[in-house]
Amino acid sequence: MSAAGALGVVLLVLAIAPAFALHGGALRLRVPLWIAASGAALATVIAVRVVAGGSTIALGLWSPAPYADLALRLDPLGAAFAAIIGGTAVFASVFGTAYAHPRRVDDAAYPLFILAMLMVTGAANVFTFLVAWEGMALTSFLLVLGDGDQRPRRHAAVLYLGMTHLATVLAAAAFFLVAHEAGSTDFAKMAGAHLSGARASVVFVLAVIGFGTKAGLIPFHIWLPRAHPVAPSHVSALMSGAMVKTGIYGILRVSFVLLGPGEHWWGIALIFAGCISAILGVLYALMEHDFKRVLAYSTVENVGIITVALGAALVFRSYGLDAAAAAALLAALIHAVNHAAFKTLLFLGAGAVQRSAHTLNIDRCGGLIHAMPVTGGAVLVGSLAIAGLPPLNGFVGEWMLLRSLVSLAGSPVGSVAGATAVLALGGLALVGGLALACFVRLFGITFLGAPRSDEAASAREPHPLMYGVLATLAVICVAGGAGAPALVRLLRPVATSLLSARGAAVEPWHGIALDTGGSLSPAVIALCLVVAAPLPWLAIRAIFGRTSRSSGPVWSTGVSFRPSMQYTGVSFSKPVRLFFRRVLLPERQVLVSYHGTSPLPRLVKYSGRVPALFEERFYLPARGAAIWSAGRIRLLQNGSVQVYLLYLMAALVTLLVVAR
Amino acid sequence: MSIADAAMLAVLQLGALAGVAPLLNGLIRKVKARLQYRQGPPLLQNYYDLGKWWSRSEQVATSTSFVHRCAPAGVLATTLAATLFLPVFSWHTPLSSAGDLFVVVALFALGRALLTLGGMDSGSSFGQMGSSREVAVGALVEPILILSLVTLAIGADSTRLGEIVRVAAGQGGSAITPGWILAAAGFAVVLVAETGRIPVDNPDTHLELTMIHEAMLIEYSGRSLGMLHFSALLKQAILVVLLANVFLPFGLTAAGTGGHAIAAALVVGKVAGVGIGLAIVESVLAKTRLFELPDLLGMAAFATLLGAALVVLA
Amino acid sequence: MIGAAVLAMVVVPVVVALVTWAARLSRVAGPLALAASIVMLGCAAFTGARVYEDGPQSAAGNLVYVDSLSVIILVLITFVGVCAVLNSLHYVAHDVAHHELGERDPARYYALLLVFMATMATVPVVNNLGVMWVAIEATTIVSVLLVSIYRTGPALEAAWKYLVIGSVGIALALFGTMMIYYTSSSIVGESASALSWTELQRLSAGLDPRVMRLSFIFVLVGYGTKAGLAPMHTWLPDAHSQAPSPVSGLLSGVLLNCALYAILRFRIVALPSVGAGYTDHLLIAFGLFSIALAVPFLIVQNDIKRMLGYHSVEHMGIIVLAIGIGGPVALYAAMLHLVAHSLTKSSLFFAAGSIVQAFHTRSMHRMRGLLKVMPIAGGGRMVGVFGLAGLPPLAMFTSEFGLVAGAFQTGRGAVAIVAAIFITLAAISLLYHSVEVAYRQAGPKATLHRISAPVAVSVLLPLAVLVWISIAPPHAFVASLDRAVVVLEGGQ
Amino acid sequence: MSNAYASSAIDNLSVAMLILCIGILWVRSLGRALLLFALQSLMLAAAAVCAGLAMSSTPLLVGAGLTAAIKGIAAPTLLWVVLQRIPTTHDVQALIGRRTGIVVAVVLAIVFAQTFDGQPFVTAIGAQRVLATAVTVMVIGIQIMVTRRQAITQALGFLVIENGMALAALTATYGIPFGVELGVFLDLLLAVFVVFVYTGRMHVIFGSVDTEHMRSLRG
Repeated sequence: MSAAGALGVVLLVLAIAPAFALHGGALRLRVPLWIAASGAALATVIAVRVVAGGSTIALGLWSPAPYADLALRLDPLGAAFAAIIGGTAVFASVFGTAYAHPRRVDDAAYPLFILAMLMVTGAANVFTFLVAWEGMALTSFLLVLGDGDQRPRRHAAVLYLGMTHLATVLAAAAFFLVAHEAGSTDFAKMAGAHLSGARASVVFVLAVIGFGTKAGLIPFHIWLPRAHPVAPSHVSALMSGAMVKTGIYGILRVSFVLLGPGEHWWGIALIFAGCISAILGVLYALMEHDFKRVLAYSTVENVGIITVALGAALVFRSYGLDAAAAAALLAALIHAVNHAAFKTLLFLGAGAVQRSAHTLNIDRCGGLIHAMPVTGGAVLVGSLAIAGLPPLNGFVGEWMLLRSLVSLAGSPVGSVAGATAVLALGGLALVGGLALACFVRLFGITFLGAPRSDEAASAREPHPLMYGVLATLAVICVAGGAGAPALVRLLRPVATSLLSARGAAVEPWHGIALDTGGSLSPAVIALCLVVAAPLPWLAIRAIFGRTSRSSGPVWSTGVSFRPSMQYTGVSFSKPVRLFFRRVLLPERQVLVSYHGTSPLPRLVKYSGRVPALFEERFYLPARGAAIWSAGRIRLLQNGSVQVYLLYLMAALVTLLVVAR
Repeated sequence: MSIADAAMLAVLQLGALAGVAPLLNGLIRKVKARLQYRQGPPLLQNYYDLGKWWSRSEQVATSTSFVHRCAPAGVLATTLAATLFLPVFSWHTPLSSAGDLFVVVALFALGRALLTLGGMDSGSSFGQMGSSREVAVGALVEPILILSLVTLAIGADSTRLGEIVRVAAGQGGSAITPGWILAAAGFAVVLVAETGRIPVDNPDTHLELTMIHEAMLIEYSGRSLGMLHFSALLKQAILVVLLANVFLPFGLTAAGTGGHAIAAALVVGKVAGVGIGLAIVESVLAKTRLFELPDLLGMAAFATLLGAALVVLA
Repeated sequence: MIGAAVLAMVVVPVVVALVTWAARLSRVAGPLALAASIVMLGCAAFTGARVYEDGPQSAAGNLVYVDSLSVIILVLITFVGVCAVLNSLHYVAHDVAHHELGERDPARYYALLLVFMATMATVPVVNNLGVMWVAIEATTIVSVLLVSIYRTGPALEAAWKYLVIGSVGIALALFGTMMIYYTSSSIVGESASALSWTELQRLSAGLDPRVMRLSFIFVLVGYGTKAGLAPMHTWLPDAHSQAPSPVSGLLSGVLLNCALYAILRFRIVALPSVGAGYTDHLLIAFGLFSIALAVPFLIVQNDIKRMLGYHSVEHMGIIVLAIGIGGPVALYAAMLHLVAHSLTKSSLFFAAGSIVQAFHTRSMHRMRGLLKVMPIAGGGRMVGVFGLAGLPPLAMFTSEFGLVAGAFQTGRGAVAIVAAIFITLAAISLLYHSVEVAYRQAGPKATLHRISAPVAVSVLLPLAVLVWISIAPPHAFVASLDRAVVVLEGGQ
Repeated sequence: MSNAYASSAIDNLSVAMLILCIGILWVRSLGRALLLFALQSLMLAAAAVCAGLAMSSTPLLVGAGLTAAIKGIAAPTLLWVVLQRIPTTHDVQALIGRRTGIVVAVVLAIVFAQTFDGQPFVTAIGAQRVLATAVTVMVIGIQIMVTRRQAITQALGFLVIENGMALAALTATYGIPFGVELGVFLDLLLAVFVVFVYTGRMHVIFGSVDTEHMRSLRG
């Protein structure tokens, strides 16, 4: 069966899955989710074969109108992202079968959501891309909306769909500008357009804003931290792990395939945008106390990191250094794949926590690792991976990016680009440190210490299928670290298809050698750690003999220990909040009430808040202005027939005078 | 360099650093005591402490999990692994093509993560306070550390520490550029912050509210406490050696030219010098308040940024 | 044969109307009207099939002329008409039961409804511009009477404004028609054919461009009033919110199309003599202005039917903009949008009718938990809302895509993008209001409100056809749209 | 009757109609306004007769007769009866001052005269400015509707618009084909009839025919 046929089978499987949601029995057995999982698995296999082979599959579907036909064309770039989407979807769906409550609309929309995302990466022309893009927005809107009885959930869903809809207009404008130049709306023909000068820059800016909104770049990110926490965890995992990558795919498709090498400032702008998104993303993540909002802001951070890599690749390409550009592009792709792995793990972990501890507020959790050792272990691996620490897969992408930035600073790319590279290095290092703080806090407060509420105390291990998926993802994160060179070899054809340069070579003892210089062997590092961990303990035992280990109460200055004495998420992030107070502008209120004249306070009430700057300083005033002006314009319809006739006469007279 | 040479060099480096680390700390404490006109503990006091801790039995809090128990082994493992990527006696490092300066920094970060998680696991408010401050300070220190090393890396056009030292040694006197000076200043601040020395944290006190590094070890006892202290000493030794070799590269030779003995002596001399410098700095300065730290570390960060920019623009 | 079909299509409803009105058959008026409307649909389908096979048909001495453009409008009128009558069966019975309508009113209501459909059906089939004007004026008068059937203050006010503004607008249109007649009669001589647009189209190159420009202005302002283009749209939200919902479904769904049909005919006639640039700029201006002006009224709207009314203004603006942009892609998109809008809007109004009757209020703030209280009407409404907001896979997305694609092809990309942004803002406000109404938690005493079968059919049938033409349009539909595009470009 | 004489007669009659129109704007009481309207309709009928005789086309003459009968006599008297029956003030209740009304009317006349001048607008029988005046009469009709508060005056304004249109139809061309003209006439009659019915119903529901009560539908 040809690859195109297999792709057709995938589309068919995912398309008919919603039919099973209508049947009550099938709904209870979660059949739509299982079909979605199998369809996604098949899609991943096809995509991986396309990327590895560097080939292209084309599959024409039908055409709803003469000027608009649905057709797919999966090239290595699209296939790489299709593989990410497929892989994430497999795990999210399997987890969803145990986690999600059966609801008819959700189970019907879920497979279509995966189908739409796969079609975005496989679209052959502008129409298919926009249909898939809007379809993805609509289906995820329905999933975020769910039964929609709480107000924040409805507002988050409508805000999300509204922003995506507006962004699509900009993205469509970018596509059409190129299509107008190339004379056809087919991506293959548009690739040859290679606009230049101001028009190309306009297309680039439109594409970055349009696709950046879906990717979650600051300042277009405000829908992300509101939509993810309200969506069910397996949907949030899919949105953060896969859907956000379609935004990155869009920027890649426009800047690398449709446009020529372009200006130098494109890459630099992307690097700055990425840096700002990364730093602010992780800072806001540190200030949140809802498990999934932390993960949502960390998605903004990781998208920022990927955008910095894209920016570096664009700067290299604009100076003609295609080998280095390929290396930076590989860094972006590798980090995208790794992010999909550990972000899915963490979101599904959040789902497990929600199911067993019935709360996502980390200040009410604590000590969950005793009740949920497997989930705790998996989330620990996920947290260390997302903080970019060595033996795990998060480190590989960050290392390749940092190494590319060092070579960008060193190579002959003009002073502005060099200075930007240095700033980006400093920024990303800061982001690395803050990410470590954020995820130590998230894992530590939620899983370690003593349980802070009776729900946390009564927590128990979730459904075996759920922690089975989590364990598998944890293994993937570890394997992704040591096995990174295999991933590099797999993704290399994408770089060669875009930039005709390999980007990185695979060294003999399983290491990665970047074309920009510098080499890394995650396997050797992992080996060193594995060997060095037990060695000293055994040596000391051999020399000083065995010692016993007894247990006793925690030391709390002589008073008997109570869980409320522990740090909470808010207090844990206080030092960072004070260090970055000029950026976060925290608000703080302490009310102290006394007993009559005695100096001892009767009650101390603390309330603090870190305002969401972009929302409160830009979006809410804009919305207010829109509603106010709408109210003013509404006075035009003031009810009097005379005024209405005046409008009619005015229209007639102006036309007679103007258009005579 | 064949596998055998690398293995021999690795064992040599590991043994030397592990052996010297407690002595270096003893030297620093002896000099500090002398500056404060008091006798001070004997040079080998650290060895006695380690021996005492390693032979003692442990007491563990009831609410701890495997994270608390495995953290010490993990932290020590990261520090030991870091020694394999450093140029100690010559500009050859045992695993030069496996990792570079980013790997060393990342290993330190992994160590910090495991240590903070271990500190938080017991649930004691001191452990969590120490962890919260450690990660906050760590977040500010990491950019300075990376930028200072990258300043030299850009000059040497490679991020392998061995390469950086070789190029710097090759340049001899001309290596002292404004960029190098700012990077060295930045690295010095990092050295003080990472080893918990006076302006950032006070290593000698046990006053819970002021300490950062010690607070995380408060729940540990016996063998685990010994391992954590040993990894702290080893880390301090690594950083001092890094400062000595990367920023004062003269005296290092290519391996195998018979100059091992001279090179070793020179390195020990430089390390002792830096140790004494540290002791002097500690005695002279007072501890800054935790929330004044951003200004100190911010200034260091700006210095290294300026240094890196100078190297790029030049 | 065509003459007979057309004649039957017009005469049968009028006769049935007269009978029901004269004999006061209130109880049986509904089924009779349904039968008459089905007959009309049959005739329209028959005419459509003949035109599809053998091309444009003319009959009765060239007084009747039906080509693919008029067939689309005709079939839409009759189809939506059948759904409207289906919806009225329950709607009127409910209002009579709640004493909002008198005992004898149903007879009058169905009679007027049938006459209204008959007059609308004559507009697309008539070749003579004068007779077309008379038909459109008749539709105005009959629909005014239908709007004011409730005899309440606001209904009367809405009807009065509709009549006054509509009649003034149509008077201007007549003046425009006469100016065309004047220039054509000086060439053809005084005869009925001087006003038949097939003749006019043939010799329009010879018509005096200055007169044609002025007449096109008068026609555009006149019939634009009837089509609800801004700034002459002011009567539309009032009329649509006060009329009974089946009537507003007809008003919004198909009456606006008739007025638009008239503008299209005049555009075809005026094209050769005044040149495409002139008419296009006018249409783009009106289209863009209508879309832009509708947005503020949609953002702060609270009345469910007024919101749908303003959406009609916006979507008529989109169609006129697409026609103005021109080129085969944009024209196809305009026709597709016209069909999709009629189906979606009428279904939404029929659903809104039963929703308003269930919640006893038109204010969206007081409607809660629509999906739980009325699953069929609520679900149908949500599908309609997604269609109206231009979300795939429904046809409005394909047509808006065609609008933007066509605009870029003819170098008018900027106009399309500005319009797209306004359309998106309108879509967002529509989604916001609809999601609030559909998903807000229903009150404790909210009970499941069953709607009768005919109402369900009237809501779901148009949506089913919409989904059919969106996802897998039959060849006949695509071919007739293509032929309509050829007609719009001045061909045969 | 020769074409030259008929065209000059039509021109003069159309100018007279325009002046009567401005008179309606000027006069204060409704009664006198109705009288002026009746006069205007009769002049329209006269113009139609001239055109009919000049082109000796019987439909034109029948049209003239109809105009005189219905618009000249029947409509004004019907409006007068409605006015008597409904206890409303006879004051015209204009929204803008009389003088500004006249200034606006004159400006409109100039604008339309300028728009519709030139060769292509000479009527078949040579009348120079009849088309311009016809449009102006229509626009002033709209102005009457816009600047008066009373529903009855709006009906009057509507009738004036029809007069303007009929003037353009009857004289500018050979008269639109009889079938069409009959249809137009019928529709206008229906419209006027519905206006009368609604004025009555308005009085029942709102107690007065002042359109101020009809401003509840807003936004």
